[in-house]
Amino acid sequence: MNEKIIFAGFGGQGIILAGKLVCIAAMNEGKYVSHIPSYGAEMRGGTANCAVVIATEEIPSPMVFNPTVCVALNLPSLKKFESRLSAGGVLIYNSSLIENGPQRNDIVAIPVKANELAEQAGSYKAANMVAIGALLKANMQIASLQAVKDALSQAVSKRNLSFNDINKKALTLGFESVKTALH
Amino acid sequence: MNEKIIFAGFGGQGIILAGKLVCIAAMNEGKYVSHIPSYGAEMRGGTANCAVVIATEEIPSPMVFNPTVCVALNLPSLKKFESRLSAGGVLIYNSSLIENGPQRNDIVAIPVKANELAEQAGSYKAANMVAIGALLKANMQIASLQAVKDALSQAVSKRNLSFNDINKKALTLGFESVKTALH
Amino acid sequence: MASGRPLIDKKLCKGCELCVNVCPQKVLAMSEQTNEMGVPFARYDDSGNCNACTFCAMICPEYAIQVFKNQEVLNKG
Amino acid sequence: MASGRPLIDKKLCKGCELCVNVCPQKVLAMSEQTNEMGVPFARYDDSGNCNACTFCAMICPEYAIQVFKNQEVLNKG
Amino acid sequence: MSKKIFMRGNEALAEAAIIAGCRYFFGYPITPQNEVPAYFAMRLPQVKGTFLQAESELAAINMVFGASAAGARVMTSSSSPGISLKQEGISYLAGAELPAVIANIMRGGPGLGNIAGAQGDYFQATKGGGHGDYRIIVLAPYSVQELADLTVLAFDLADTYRMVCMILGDGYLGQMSEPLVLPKPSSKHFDKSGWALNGAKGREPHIIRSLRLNPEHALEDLNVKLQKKYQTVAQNEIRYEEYKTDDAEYLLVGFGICSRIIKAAINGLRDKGVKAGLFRPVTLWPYPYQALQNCAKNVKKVLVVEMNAGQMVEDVRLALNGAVPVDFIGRMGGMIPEVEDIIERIESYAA
Amino acid sequence: MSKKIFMRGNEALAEAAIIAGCRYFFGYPITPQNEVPAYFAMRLPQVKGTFLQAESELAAINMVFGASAAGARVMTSSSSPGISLKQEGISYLAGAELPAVIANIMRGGPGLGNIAGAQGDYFQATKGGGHGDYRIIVLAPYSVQELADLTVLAFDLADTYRMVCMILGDGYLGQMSEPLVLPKPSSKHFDKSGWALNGAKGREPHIIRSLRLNPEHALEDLNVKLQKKYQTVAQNEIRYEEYKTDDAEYLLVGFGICSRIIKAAINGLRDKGVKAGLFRPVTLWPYPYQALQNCAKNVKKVLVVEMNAGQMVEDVRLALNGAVPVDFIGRMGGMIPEVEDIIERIESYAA
Amino acid sequence: MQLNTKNQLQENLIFTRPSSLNARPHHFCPGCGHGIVHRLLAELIDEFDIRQNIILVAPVGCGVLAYFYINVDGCEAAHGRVPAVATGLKRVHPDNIVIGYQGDGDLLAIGIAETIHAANRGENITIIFINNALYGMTGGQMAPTSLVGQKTKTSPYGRSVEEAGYPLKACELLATLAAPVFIERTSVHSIKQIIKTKKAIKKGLSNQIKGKGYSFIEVLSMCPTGWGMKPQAAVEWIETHMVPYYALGNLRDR
Amino acid sequence: MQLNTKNQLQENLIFTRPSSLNARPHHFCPGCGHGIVHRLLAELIDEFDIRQNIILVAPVGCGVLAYFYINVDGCEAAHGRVPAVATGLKRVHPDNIVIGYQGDGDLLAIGIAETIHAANRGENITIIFINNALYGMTGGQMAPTSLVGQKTKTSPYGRSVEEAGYPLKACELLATLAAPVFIERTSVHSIKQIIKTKKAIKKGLSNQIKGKGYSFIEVLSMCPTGWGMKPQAAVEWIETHMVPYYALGNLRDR
Ligand SMILES: Cc1ncc(C[n+]2csc(CCOP(=O)(O)OP(=O)(O)O)c2C)c(N)n1
Ligand SMILES: Cc1ncc(C[n+]2csc(CCOP(=O)(O)OP(=O)(O)O)c2C)c(N)n1
Ligand code: SF4
Ligand code: SF4
Ligand code: SF4
Ligand code: SF4
Ligand code: SF4
Ligand code: SF4
Ligand SMILES: [Mg+2]
Ligand SMILES: [Mg+2]
Repeated sequence: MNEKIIFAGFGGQGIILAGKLVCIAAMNEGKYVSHIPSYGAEMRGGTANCAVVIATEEIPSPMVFNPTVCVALNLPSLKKFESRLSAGGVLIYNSSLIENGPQRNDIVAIPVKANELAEQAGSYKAANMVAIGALLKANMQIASLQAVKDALSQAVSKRNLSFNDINKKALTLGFESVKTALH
Repeated sequence: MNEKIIFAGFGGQGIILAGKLVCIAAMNEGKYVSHIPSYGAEMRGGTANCAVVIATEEIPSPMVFNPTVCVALNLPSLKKFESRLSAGGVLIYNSSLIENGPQRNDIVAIPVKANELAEQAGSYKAANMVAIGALLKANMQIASLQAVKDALSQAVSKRNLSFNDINKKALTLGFESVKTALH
Repeated sequence: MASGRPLIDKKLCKGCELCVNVCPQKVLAMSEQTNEMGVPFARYDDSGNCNACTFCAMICPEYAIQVFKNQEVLNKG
Repeated sequence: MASGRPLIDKKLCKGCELCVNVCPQKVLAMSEQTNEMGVPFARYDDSGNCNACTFCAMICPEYAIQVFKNQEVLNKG
Repeated sequence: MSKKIFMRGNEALAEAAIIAGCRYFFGYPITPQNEVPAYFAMRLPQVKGTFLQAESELAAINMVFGASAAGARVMTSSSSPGISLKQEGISYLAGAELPAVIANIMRGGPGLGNIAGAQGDYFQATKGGGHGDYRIIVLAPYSVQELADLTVLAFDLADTYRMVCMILGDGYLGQMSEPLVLPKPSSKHFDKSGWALNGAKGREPHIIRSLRLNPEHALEDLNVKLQKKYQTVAQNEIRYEEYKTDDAEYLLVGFGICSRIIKAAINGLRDKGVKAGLFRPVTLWPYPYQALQNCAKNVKKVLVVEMNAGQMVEDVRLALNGAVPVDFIGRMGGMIPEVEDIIERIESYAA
Repeated sequence: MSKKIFMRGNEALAEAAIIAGCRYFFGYPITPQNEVPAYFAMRLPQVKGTFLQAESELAAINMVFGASAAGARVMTSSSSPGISLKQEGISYLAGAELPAVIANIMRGGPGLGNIAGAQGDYFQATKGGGHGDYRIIVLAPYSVQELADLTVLAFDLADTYRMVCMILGDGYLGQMSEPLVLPKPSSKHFDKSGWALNGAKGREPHIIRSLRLNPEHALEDLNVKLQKKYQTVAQNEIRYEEYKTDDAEYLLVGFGICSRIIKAAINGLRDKGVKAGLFRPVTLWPYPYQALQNCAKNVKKVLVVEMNAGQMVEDVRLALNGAVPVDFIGRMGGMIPEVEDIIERIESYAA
Repeated sequence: MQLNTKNQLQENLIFTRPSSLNARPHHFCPGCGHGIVHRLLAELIDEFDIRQNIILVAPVGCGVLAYFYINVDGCEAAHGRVPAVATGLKRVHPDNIVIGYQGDGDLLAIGIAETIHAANRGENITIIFINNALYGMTGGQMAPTSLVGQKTKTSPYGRSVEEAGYPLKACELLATLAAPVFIERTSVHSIKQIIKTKKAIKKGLSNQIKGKGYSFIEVLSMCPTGWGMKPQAAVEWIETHMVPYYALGNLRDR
Repeated sequence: MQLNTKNQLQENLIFTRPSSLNARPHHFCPGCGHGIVHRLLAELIDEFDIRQNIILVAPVGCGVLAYFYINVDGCEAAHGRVPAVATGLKRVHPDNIVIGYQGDGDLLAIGIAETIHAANRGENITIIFINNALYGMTGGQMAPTSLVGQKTKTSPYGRSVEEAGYPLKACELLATLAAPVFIERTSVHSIKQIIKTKKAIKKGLSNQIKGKGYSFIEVLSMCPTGWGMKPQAAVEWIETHMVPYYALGNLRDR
């Protein structure tokens, strides 16, 4: 396995954390992982994304030009990365904010009502967790849901630890929202 | 002709000017000339010297490691350059300040009472001119006494032009103080 | 008292709420909806109570607000 | 009035004349001779009029001056 | 095996420095290395160290000068424009033979450029961006693990040779997180009592300086001494990695993050049956000229890949001295060479 | 022939700049170039120009940035440590494509070093002391006359290519006086109205900057443009001198003041019947690689002589690419290679 | 004037975007004070009708794109060097209006030498100084103006006087110099202060137009992102924390 | 005490070279104020008996060899960076007495940023500042402290306020900062002022010994060479030209 994943969304949607969380979970399960945030151009606001590689062998290049998986939490992100996704790739997108899904037919598009499910879990801020949940179901090789839940305490800063119950709920809701696992 | 001349003395004895004056005179007579001051080591006080080359052909190197002529206006200068003088070279030294002349036998040593003759010309400051005068007599190829006198107005800064009569007198006194021309 | 209305360009609004807080007439509020950037934008409540003081426009860092004032003009008709 | 004498190290003297000018007793002067550096150096006139005020030493930038003061000591003999 | 933690390059660099005994950090914010000072600001007070945000890069490098002269392990960190500002200070450190570690987490230039990772400062680091004849040791890590490991090494090298040792990374490496086994401190002890400043108690005064006025050749003497030292470093401290070079017909050369792209390309090429290998200098100065020459003995062609307009390629040419043709791929302004482009270029040689 | 005057290098530099139309000078004192600002301070007010002593080299180079952005002919001058401080600014000038002339009257380094002439900043000048991939044109005069002539040329080159052009001299050259025929101004006219700043009157605003954020490859585009420009310069602006190379068996290579020592040595060698010649690059960047290669075709050995630890010798090696053996003599710290040492070395080859 | 029943009401646009502002959204965070100051400056450029005479020198900091938003000739300066670049520009074009725009890291940390010397020379330029008590662009590090106890990325335990000294007061520092003709500190956290800010910048520009010399306007400005606050909280933080330390008002007006 | 005829006169050496001065002639020009300040500093080092505890940071300027003349641990600093180097030293060795010695070009031109920030941080160091109204070492160029109208190599027509502004007053500038505990301006052109200079430096050292913080002593100092005057004329020039502009006295003593 060598999954190249892009997480993308607004700054503030917890994109970087999402990537980090998945990495730690996979690392704890013995996989090779890497994570590079796109750290903006000394610019404030705008979109954020990070490139994550999860692999069973050493990772030569941590860069992700053509992701195999993309998690898009808002429309600009979807627009930016849809074309870059490799054929057969998986696109998980936040259908709470994105009305029209991707145009391409050679990819697997999975809409997730991330905002709604996050609210349901207890906070609209947990949309990133919902998306991760969906990702874990869509591709079961990346990491187990339990591993991700366990990794929360490592990934989240101390002052946000109190949100972890909500986060776990959101992860589960996202996981369950996807009907069939692809891998 | 390719004379490599070192002028040396205390800062304040007009060493740099002496070299410049000889250069301008020789230049005006159609010779090739170059002049490099030793510009101290971001240090105040101490000794000063400059390296002058006067030649009838283009000057490849303006540096003077082993001078053919040295004009030493004080003792430290004599000590410093005596050993460097090339064999057969000419050493003109200020016997007003230097009691014991050079040790070497393979050079031509010419003592000049530069301070006394300068006072005689009108100012102790003209010791450099006395030395030049002596130099011009010792080596008649460098430049003519007249050319040097003519060059004074080019070499000396405006506010010092009024000293030129004294300077000319000092040049003459120096010139006359040397009995026989060597070249 | 003067009257008028603010015109808010919701595309430019970044949802800072400064206009809402500065409005002396309390006629501005944040929309429930979000704009393209994903943020809730400021709305005029259309109450007619705007006094055209321009405070909202003056403090808006996004130049998202224009203000109209109802002014009397000589009826030359 | 106190008395004493300055001791000038002529090798260190750079001939600035500051000591000469500062001496309240006017007992310092520049020598006609020059030292190794070629400058005339300061000299005490040996008049015995030095009051050991140390001004000359205080202003000398070359640390060229030491000052002795004649002080009474109990004659224990 | 020690426990792996997941850490960002910049933070791994800072933590490794603390492990190495660095207790003084002077720096000035600049993207993409801001996590370095932030981490030190948080951690140094916990270990009784001093973090000081300087008023500028100039002040920072000169505070480093002072702390190093005082005998401390000290470092600073910056990114391209900030490193340019430190050049005078680096030359002074070199002239005064003071040990110090400097990290340059490079970004796109010239000028303000952008903040993406880049490798445009290779020349500046290896040939001397400051004035005069001096050298600094330059280490080019290519993973978070190596970044941490080389940081510990950097302090030892700096102290061993009383030299500046630079960690030359780039924005991608600094921002990247990877699993990391924290490095162990070296057991080496460095006695600085022979030269460091702490008040001339019961000994002759120590003077730290690069000024050399008298006699005439004092400065040349210093330079001769420095050059001898540099030769020793060049003999002892060369480091590099070879990857699948044994049977390679095409040798790729790259450093830092860029060599990971190259590895991916080599894997791709090998899959296609093309025998390609990687030579990766870890020390950019001293440069592994001899090792590279040996490694390239049997190859048909060398391809250098850099994230710049072609800088290390000059050292590759110097190493090979005309023996093997050298080609170059470079991307600039924070762009990253693409695996496919590398593969294509190598394939074009066979065609 | 025009009248010869006797002038010091530093002053000839300043007067030539004024002849070239330079009316703005921003600088900071440093030996051995102090006569440059002093001369400008005296002369510029006479020609309605502006001399401003900046508070530092940093301020000076950034004032140059401003004046150049305003469309003026402007220069600054300094010596080694001061030039190190200007590296960030030079990179910014390069990134913003602003023309400017910078003189580096080199002294002995590293660090404070001393104030004697030296050539230790060759790498800094030619490979880029600042960050990022950029180039500056580097001219290396070897006499007062050439210093003046190249200064006039420098302004034209800077304006032609919107680049920094550096005059790389050394303390000896700056301090040396020689007969000089004042150069003539060039008749070239440069229209800067397409980019210079003077208020967007009746036109779109001009922006002078090196920041490139969007789109992703904007900075790469800038760099590609810069690299193309540099190639053009390399094609058009190579300058060098050959001296007695026609039949030379031994080729000496040197630049600046050092090549005069070499000439003296060659004369000495020729007197002894040894066929030696000099190749003297006048442009250090672009470097005359091809010309040197051609020139060295039939020689037995190349000897590079520099007043540093061996910097240009790398470019010589790159030029010859292994075709001819290359030897090196260097003196450092303000010392000057001696004619006898050069002669001896060449004679040793024959032995 | 008496109300005249014959008159009728008409809607007039009394507040709109200044024409010298480019019609593009800017990159500032929600509630950022930079946006307000940009608008004020653009309004004044319109009012003085000097758009075609301006050269705007932008800093490295969140104001880095000022020339991208305001439709005038623009010049970048390296971090901290705005006053030097402005000096170069102004010396060549004394008739252009040269405006320097700087943040507190830019102006008081790395660039304090250039700031003091340009002010001391009395360069005929106008400097607008955005004091937001930290480095915004690089993600919220301590600035020379960060308040005592203020937590930032590089003062995670709060700015300590022992380690970092007291926050620097730019206006008070410059007021020790003889040359500046105008020095004032305002803010953009309230309507009253926004109006004062505009007036101060106006004075700074008119001074330059008249050739009077160096003008300096310090503006306290919200940085909700750097401060980790909602915009309204940032507004209040200026009132409760910054204003007490950075006294608002004019220090010089010649 | 009554004179006792039984007592006899004895010659006592009441003024001699301080032992912490190396027995070598220095490079200063005749009449240079640097030499006087060097001696005062050395005397105080003797008096405090702290020779073995000092780290002396020398500038680039005529004071560059201070550590060569005073027999203590010495450190070079790049031009203008004395305060930064001193900060690095002091942070590592808080128990050493770190003394910075700087000229006016060094401290107020290229190094003004480091000066202000070290002062503002209240670094526990002592700065001795030699104000000789120009750059001595480089041959007499205009300094930030050169007086209006003063002719130097780079102000051949006299310093003009329009071009170069008014001379900077270091003490007054630093006195706007909260942290410094001691700021005083003295001179070495008269015996009275030499005594005051010694007292001021003494206070600066004792402050540091007590851990009180930053002390700053500005000393007006003759530069006969740079000023193109005989030493005595230089002494008088300080009295007639410098003192009226640079008021002598204490600005802070906490
Ligand atoms: C030489 C250099 N050092 C550091 C930086 C990184 N840098 C960019 S902006 C900035 C500070 C911005 O803070 P400030 O001036 O207060 O402006 P703000 O963003 O707060 O408006 C820094 C340190 C740089 N670009 N160049
Ligand atoms: C970076 C740098 N710039 C310039 C110089 C040259 N320089 C040496 S000393 C000096 C100024 C000395 O003046 P000041 O600080 O007033 O000391 P003084 O000699 O008058 O005591 C300068 C500019 C230098 N060595 N390094
Ligand atoms: S103009 Fe005044 S009253 Fe009207 S909405 Fe704006 S702030 Fe409120
Ligand atoms: S002030 Fe402007 S940006 Fe903020 S909420 Fe109101 S309209 Fe939106
Ligand atoms: S001690 Fe006083 S009285 Fe005696 S020589 Fe010196 S200055 Fe004059
Ligand atoms: S003060 Fe010192 S140096 Fe000057 S003349 Fe007197 S003894 Fe000589
Ligand atoms: S970081 Fe602060 S100053 Fe910068 S744009 Fe955001 S709010 Fe404004
Ligand atoms: S130049 Fe001036 S400051 Fe320097 S040693 Fe000479 S008199 Fe003293
Ligand atoms: Mg700020
Ligand atoms: Mg001075």
